[in-house]
Amino acid sequence: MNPLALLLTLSSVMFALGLLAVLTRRNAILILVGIELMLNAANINFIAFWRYGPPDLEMAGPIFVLFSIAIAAAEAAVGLAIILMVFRLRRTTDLNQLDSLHG
Amino acid sequence: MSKDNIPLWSPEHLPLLPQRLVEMILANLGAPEWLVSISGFMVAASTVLAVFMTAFALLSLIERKTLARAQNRIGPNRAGWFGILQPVADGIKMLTKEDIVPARAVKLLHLLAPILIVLPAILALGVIPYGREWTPVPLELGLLFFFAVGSMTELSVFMAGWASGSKFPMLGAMRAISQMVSYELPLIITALGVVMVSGTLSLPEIVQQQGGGFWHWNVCTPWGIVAGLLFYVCTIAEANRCPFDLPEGESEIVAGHMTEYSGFKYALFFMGEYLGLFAIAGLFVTLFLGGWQAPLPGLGLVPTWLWFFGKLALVIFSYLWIRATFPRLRIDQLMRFAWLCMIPMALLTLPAAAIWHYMGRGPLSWMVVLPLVLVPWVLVAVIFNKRLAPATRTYRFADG
Amino acid sequence: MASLLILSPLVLLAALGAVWMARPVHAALLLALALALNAVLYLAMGADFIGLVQFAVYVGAVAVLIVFSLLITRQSDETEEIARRPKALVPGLLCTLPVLAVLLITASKVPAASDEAPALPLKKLGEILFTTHAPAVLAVAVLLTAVLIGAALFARETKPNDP
Amino acid sequence: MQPTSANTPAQSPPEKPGRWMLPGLGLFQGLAVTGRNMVQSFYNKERMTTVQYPEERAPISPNFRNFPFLVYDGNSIDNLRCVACSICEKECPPQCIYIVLERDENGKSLKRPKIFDIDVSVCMNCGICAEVCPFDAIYMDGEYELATDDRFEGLLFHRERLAKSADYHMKLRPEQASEVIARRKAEEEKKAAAAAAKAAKAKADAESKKAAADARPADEKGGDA
Repeated sequence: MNPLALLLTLSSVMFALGLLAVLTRRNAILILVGIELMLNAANINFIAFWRYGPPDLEMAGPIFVLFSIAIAAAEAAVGLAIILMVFRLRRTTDLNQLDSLHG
Repeated sequence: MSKDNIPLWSPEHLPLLPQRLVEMILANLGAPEWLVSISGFMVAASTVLAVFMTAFALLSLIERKTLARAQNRIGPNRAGWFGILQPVADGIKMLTKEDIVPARAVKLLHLLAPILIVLPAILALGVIPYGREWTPVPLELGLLFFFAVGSMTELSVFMAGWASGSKFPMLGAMRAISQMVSYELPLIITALGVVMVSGTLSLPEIVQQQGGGFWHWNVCTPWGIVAGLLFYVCTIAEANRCPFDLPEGESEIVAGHMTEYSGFKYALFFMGEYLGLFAIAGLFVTLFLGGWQAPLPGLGLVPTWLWFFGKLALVIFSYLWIRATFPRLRIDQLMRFAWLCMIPMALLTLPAAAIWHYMGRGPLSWMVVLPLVLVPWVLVAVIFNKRLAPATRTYRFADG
Repeated sequence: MASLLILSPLVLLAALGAVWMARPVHAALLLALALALNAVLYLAMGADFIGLVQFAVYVGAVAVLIVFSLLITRQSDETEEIARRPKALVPGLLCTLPVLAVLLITASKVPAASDEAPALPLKKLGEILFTTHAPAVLAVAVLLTAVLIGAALFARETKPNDP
Repeated sequence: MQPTSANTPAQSPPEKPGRWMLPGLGLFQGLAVTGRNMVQSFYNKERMTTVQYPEERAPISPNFRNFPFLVYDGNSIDNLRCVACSICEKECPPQCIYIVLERDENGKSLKRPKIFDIDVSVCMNCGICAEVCPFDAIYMDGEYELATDDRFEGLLFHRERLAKSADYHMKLRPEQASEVIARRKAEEEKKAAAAAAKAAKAKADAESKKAAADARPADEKGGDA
């Protein structure tokens, strides 16, 4: 079993787990956990193709992963700030109860 | 670095002696190659651990004696000759104390937290260059490894606080984390200045570039004075030392996140704190005080690791001195000082270092960079001193 | 190759734990473990700079941030059985399984891996980053400062008198 | 060496807050103070406030009082000054003194306490017994090393344990003891004088009575002869 295939299965299962978390969790913060997992799965793919894929001198994979890590950190920060504001207004982070727009 | 032509007994290679002895013995016994290298590495790691465990024991005694001397008293002198066995006594006390785990505690995390506090400190100690020949792990990304591992302590502090179940540790943990996070920022920014000037992340390389006399050290540069001072203050905050020792402020919240620990786990916390102190002070010496470089060029005879440990002793003595003098900061003063005063100054050192570097590092660059750095420093100090310093209170009855 | 075989099940276990755990703080801590093992995976693959950055940023900052917000919103103690209730699980699985199937099929058709390990020279990485990708780095810098100030403003306790 | 606070150098009075000082200098002044302490603690002897307890003992202050003790004159425990009048037993606020008067076989009081117990775990060292004792028999002790390992019997001091000689009292509290001695001597003389006067008066009565007696038989002899 070549390592590239192994890594791709790993990242796809991780992506699926992240998606499952996002879909089934009620607590907003744990949805962020799911998003982090999905982002990490994508990063694994980049590094797997950089390491085992066709050689490229431009190091596109690692550079892309650097940007993705920075943006994931920024996204987590803003997401949590928004969740804190929502919690301060509605006293809950349970997404099912945040349904004032349902009309 | 071929091992055969280096004399075995030269003082410079003294710390490497056990490692090379074991490798030589195993090689003679015909052990496989990977076993020799692994055992050599294990022995190298254990020498570092042995050195810093004895340093930890000694420091706990020296700290109490220096604090005592600063308060006109003598300090522990009962256990052994001049109190030299006091660490042994403390160790026995810690080991024999009952290890109570609160009922509401999450057992696994409660056990894991002290381990995860000592682990990063020891990992960080492995990366610092102690002598010209003695760098336990000469990583090419030494500094990044140091900060990556160092930032793990926040998670273990949280685990310690949350797993103890009760509110005090949780509050202590939150205060400790917010302090460590907000002081890690200026720490990394000032270290970035050094990386920018020396152009590499590997610590032995940074020390190599500070060779020659002490005027080559990073601290003797216009931006280096400011960056060094900021880094020094951040090391005090990062190691939770005196003016910033809010997390385990005895008078406020019992013992912060360490409240529900007793016996050996409590000793592990202190070992983690002290080893972390050695690691971060070692990094300060490496980045700004020229690591194992001799202060004057002519001192070739003295083994280089003596210079490193001499400087480390001086820096740690200054921590003790500061602990004997300054009161503890409140959480809001601490936060305001970090965000409104330290981070702007730390950000300022980066352009200063760049200008200094690209103006040829000569006296001209000194004249340009020094005012660029000192003027905002005094401005920030004067402006913030008004809002930072507590207002002078007027007492109605007590004579103020 | 051997290290990958050891590490990948561990990463998956930690990720599964992060998804499945009832208590939110356990899930967050297991996420931190999954991210740390992920960093070790990068180191095992030779991308040491990326591994250390991942460790510093994710385990050092993001995991602490998530756990901190769990504390602040006082969700850390309520157990949340949602992950186990079939009413939520079935639609979730219905969506994820086809995605998983597609990914696994493509993963199996991938060509043989080339075995020579490319290096990650730090200086070259720095040059590339700040020459060809300079605009992208500046954009990310602006984004991060905006996020720093924005998040601080969002989370600030709005005193009753000012907006 | 009296460990009062006089030997630490008098702190300079804090300057008026108005005087502007470059921020940050205050830090170094603080460091200078502790630095001076650190350096001088090695050679400046009267700075050091530490008393190595078991070897050296800090002298107790004059009116330090701990649990009471009974005074006896001379050197044997029998001539205790205490006459078991148990005024102190009645006056003691926590009632921790227990006295039993010694009586001889036919019930006559011997003006000596057979049992004199003080429960030290109850006594609060208030010194009221020493104040109310009319016979200067009980005073407050200065001994503080009274640790025992048994909580009940060990803390119930009996007569033998409480009794201490008058010169111990003189050594413990010289001026109070000398005052007591002087007062007792004065009373002795007054009593002796009174006794002498009484004796003289008694003798005088005796003679007058005898004289009267001699005179009376003379009348009877005169009458029936």
